[in-house]
Amino acid sequence: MKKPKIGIYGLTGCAGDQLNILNCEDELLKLFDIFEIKSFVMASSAADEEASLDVAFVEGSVSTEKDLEDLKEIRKKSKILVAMGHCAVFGGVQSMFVGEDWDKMYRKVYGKKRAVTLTKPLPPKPLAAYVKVDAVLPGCPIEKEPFLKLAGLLAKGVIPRHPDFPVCAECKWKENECLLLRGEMCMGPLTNSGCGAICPSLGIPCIGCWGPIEKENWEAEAFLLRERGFSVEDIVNRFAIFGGMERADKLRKFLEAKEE
Amino acid sequence: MHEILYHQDNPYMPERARIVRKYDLTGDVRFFQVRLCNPDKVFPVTSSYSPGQFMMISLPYVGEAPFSITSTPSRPGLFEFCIRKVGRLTSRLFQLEENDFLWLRGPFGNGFPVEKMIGKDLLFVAGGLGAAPLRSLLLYALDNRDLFGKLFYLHGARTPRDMLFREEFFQLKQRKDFRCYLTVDEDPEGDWPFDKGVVTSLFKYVKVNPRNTAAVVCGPPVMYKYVVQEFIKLGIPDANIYMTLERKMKCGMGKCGQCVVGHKYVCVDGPVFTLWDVKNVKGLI
Amino acid sequence: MERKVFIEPVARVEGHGGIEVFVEGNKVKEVKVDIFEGPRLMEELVKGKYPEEAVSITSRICAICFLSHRLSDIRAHERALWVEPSEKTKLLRKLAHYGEMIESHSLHYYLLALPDYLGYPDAISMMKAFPREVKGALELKKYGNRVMEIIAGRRVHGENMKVGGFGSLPGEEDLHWIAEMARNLIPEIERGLAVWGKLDIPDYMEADTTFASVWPEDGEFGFTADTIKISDGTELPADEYKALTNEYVVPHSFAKRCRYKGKPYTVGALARVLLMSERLDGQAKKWFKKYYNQRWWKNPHYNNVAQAIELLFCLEKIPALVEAIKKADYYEASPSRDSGSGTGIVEAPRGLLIHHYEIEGGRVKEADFVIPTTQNLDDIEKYIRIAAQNLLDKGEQEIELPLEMIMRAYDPCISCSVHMVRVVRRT
Amino acid sequence: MRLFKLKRNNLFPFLRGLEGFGELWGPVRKGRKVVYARAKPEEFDLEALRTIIPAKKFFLPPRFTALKFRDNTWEDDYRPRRKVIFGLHPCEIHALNIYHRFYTRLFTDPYYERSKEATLIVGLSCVPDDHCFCYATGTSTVNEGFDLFLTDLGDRLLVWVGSPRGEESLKLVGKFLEDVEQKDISDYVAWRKRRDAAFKLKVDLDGMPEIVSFSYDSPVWEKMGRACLSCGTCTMVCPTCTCFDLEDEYDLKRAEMHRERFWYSCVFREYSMVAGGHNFREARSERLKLWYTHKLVGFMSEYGAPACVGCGRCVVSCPVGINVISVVRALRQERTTALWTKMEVKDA
Ligand SMILES: Cc1cc2nc3c(=O)[nH]c(=O)nc-3n(C[C@H](O)[C@H](O)[C@H](O)COP(=O)(O)OP(=O)(O)OC[C@H]3O[C@@H](n4cnc5c(N)ncnc54)[C@H](O)[C@@H]3O)c2cc1C
Ligand code: SF4
Ligand code: SF4
Ligand code: SF4
Repeated sequence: MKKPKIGIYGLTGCAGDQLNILNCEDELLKLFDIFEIKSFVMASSAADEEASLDVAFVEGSVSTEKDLEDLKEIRKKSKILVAMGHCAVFGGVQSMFVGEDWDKMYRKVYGKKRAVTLTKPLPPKPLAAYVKVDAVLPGCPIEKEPFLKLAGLLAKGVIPRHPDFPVCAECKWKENECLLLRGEMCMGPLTNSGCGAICPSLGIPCIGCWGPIEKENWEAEAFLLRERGFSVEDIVNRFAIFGGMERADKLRKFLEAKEE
Repeated sequence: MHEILYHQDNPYMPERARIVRKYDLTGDVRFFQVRLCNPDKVFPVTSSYSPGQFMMISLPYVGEAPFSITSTPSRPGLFEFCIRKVGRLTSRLFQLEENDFLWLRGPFGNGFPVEKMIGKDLLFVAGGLGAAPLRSLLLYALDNRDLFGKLFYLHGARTPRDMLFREEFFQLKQRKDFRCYLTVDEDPEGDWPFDKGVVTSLFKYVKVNPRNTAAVVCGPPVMYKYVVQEFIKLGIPDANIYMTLERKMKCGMGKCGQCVVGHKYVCVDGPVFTLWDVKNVKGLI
Repeated sequence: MERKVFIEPVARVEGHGGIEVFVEGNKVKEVKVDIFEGPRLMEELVKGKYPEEAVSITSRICAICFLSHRLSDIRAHERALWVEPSEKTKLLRKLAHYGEMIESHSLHYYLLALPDYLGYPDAISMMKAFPREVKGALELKKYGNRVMEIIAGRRVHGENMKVGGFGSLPGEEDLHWIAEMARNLIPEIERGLAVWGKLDIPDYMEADTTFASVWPEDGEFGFTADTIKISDGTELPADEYKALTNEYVVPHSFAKRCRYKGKPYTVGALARVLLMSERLDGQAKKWFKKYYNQRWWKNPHYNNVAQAIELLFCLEKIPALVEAIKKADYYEASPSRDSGSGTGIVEAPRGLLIHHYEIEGGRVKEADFVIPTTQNLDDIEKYIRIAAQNLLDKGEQEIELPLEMIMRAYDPCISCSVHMVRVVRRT
Repeated sequence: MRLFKLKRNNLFPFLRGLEGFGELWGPVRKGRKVVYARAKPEEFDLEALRTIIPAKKFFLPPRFTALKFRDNTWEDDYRPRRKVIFGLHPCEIHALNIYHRFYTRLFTDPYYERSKEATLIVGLSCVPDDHCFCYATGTSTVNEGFDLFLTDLGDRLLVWVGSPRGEESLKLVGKFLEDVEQKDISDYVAWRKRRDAAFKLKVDLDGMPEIVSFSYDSPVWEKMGRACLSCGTCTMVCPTCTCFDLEDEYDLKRAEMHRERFWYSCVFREYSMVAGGHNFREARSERLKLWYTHKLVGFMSEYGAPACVGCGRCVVSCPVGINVISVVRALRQERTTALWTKMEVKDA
């Protein structure tokens, strides 16, 4: 079988997902062996940007026009496009709901609207807002094991699916007492599994860094947290952090409905 | 202390089979004929099965899924399937060529109660992919024609191009010992020689002794309601009306739980159910 | 004729950056380090959040030094809210911080810097000639990662360290392993340090500059303090960091810029080792003495060896630190007030990192973060300008690599250290 | 059944003696929780009632590699280690009996069977807390399904031998056992009386199958569905929940495919979803209805008893208070204070 050609790219984000690929110290050589790596600028300066790819892994959110151009370019030359990490899948913390419009925030940080002329900034969005995404690997950052599994299946020509269940399942497999019962603000039920419930296993409530699970029942979680004594503001803030672009819209509507 | 003895047989372990023949039945449904590489194996696969049973087809890296056996046990040695390309596993199956391997477990499921049908008139109604399990029973009945009474086979498809086993049924229509009626909802090319309209419109041809008839329906869920009404209109008792159901299945052996409806495991208590079962188990259809 | 040398690391200084050098005739007209990395508006995102939420958000500023971000953020909150963490908490944080230094420095020194000096495109290609060094680097990196994983919860963005304490404390066995491994790995980094002695360090960019780093109150070489030391002799309390940083925005970068008294300055391993050289000890001090000379004050390339020395320093300190951790008492500290302001400064692997907060009613009201790369960018531009001019004078055509190496020496965040070179010539 | 007595100070040597069969596991307190863990006899918590995860984890672990595939051949190298599991209460043993019937009916699950073969079950008596209701489910005492069963009478324990394998284990620990006397029996009877009186949670499960069956269209399900987080906790902690999923993974390093088997749950969204995205149980209320009808009705018609053993795990685990007790009470239209009943029904 011919080695699949892959590229690993980063748009706007913290580079944590690419870094965690580099962090697969024991498997790194194997990865370089199984795939023909055409571009991985974080690890090697030998890049071939002309080549067409079997799989492109893209990290980061689309936050500038340059990001968008790069992304379209990558999409064009790749058979399978994998959104990797929270930023790429959901938009990242930078796309969270903060109750104000993004332009206003931008002006506050940079002084004026056109302070930076290099490329036009865009409100951060996940890849799927612009291009077709074939597979996702959420996580802020992605974890080694799920990445290796995903890469393994892709190497075999199979497009993997992310499981449909929340962190709580893994939390129970790890035999933890539920933090919600202790009155902690755990985001486990609303959050994609895959991390292995690292935080609740350490006694820390999940902050939701693997992003919202599909068809999350966040009304119920909000109800529960209010019963436990948290304010609407507390809840909205917490839901927002890793809620990404889509939950931001839901939160806006939720607050609007409250005001009426 | 005592030694632990392991059974050698693991019903989760698939057996290798070879694709002997494959061709497209319609745009997205493909016919596969496969032969076990080790035909003497009796566990976890056996070459003997009854019509209406299904096999788990296994492809490493993608998983397993249930598929009805469409061949008849009266012509042993081979398994036949018709498979619609809908998702991950089926897409992968479509990439396979003749002589490639796939893996099988089974047969599973209750199958049609053939012995209960003996001596009765048979009325089959198939829609779309429902023809797959029905073909098995039909071929079985035709091979053992003298065991049964009258035999009606009604088959509907959306267009002539969507009709499974079209050529085969054209052939069978020639046979005098059973009545085969085919219909299509639409005929865009305008060359369909037979009936047009929904499958229930074919009931006008049916003449059976309702008290002594086994009726079988197989097709998309929406079809059941209308066809069953026709059966009831004919006066066929609930217990003689059979249908095959589909649910998500991972093991095929009543363990993984994903096909459970009420207290029924579709994989072992079904996939063939009577109308009586369906009425008594909420949620079956 | 205008010649434009454009070096685009499809990568980051906190993201994506590139170097543009405008050449007219034989004169370097302008040097711009462009930062394409999209704006993430972190200062705005944390507003209204609780400390523990802010900590989680800000550690996402950068994956490579998330732990430093987390530590300075926690420190800022603790100073704002009057939280006095237990001795064990402080020591464990220190250990985690060492872990990050080891991970980051081993990656930068071996896998990104050395291939340049030795003429390889990446570490994998360097493998054949230097198998032991590359393997050793991976070992060191893995060790650093594991230390972070044990104490901070994950290799990247671990959530275990929080304001006032920890979610869970590491087990005895893990701590024991950390100490054992540190001892075993010392020869690895010494082997790596030996390579430096064989290299020719370029001098075409040399020029004086100012350095800044933390100035630990306990009199030791370290990465956390409440005071900033500047090479002109000034000592600044953490809260007065703005007297050093003076941030401003330039049109070609989403990363802001800093100047001290109107001039660029440098932070990072080189700054630390130079400003705190008296405080080094053990083998680290020996290696420093061996390689040190006056050029260190003028040449950013020495940042690379400074990192290797720090790495050795951390490994040497770990066994005793682990002993101290085992003995120290732990409690979970809580805030004594719910409003106030505070600054947390720590050394990230690539330099001084500052988080400043104003908290009101338990929630963040204002925030300000100054990251090392921001502080270094003006100096990077300066050194590149000098180097480009000197190289042009010498008639060099292939000047991209030397220029990149300067940028890379600053370890601006690892992806910047690898690159795609594109030369655009205009007539 | 043979019955012996074990002096209190011989308990630890007795348990250590059983290590001749395999690894010793039992309930160990870790902070606020109790889990079954491998430990020394002194570390066991003899008062512990319910572990977070029941003993089912020994018979089919939460996640394991069921099959491997490389070079066109399948391999099954699942070989559970031999274990002695100490401290199972009657409810747990009843649950394992249900587990056993389930996994050996029609097709015997080989993974279960091997684990079962490799396990020595040593039961232990208990005194109920506020959440136990095994009294109502008829599972408060147990006659089969264990190899040894210990009843704690304070200064001594009574030891029942419940299986040939239990009998065989006496070769290892018989030396610690003594014959029972009349006094032991009368003390045991008195202990039973006290224990039976200790059940505080009163719930009436009689007629439950009928009630659940007739409540198929009750608005209660809808209400429950709104509050359910679909977190899966209830099914993971339930000792009689058996659902699992299979998934293929490719192990890059070993260059082999692993077919992973892991606990799955009927409350998860894709549980009843088939190709093309059709979901037979799109609504959470539908999935909960399946959960409760299967547990309380389905098993009844299959095995003549509901599959709830009254261990109280769902009662203490569900963050919004959906559990057998509150569901039963709501369906009976009795008053409940469960959290989920307070959630306003408003249109989302
Ligand atoms: C008793 C029975 C007989 C069947 N006979 C046939 C047949 O003869 N021909 C045919 O084309 N299809 C048949 N199906 C449906 C077939 O199993 C699905 O089309 C197939 O599972 C789709 O798998 P996929 O991986 O391509 O799709 P995906 O959507 O990618 O599948 C996802 C997963 O869901 C499960 N799944 C999805 N749809 C179904 C479904 N309808 N039934 C059970 N599990 C499902 C699979 O296990 C798979 O792992 C039958 C199903 C059952 C239950
Ligand atoms: S602690 Fe959090 S992740 Fe774990 S079960 Fe509870 S809600 Fe879910
Ligand atoms: S438990 Fe939650 S916050 Fe922690 S790593 Fe997992 S998804 Fe992220
Ligand atoms: S019933 Fe409770 S424990 Fe079960 S899935 Fe719903 S919220 Fe979770």
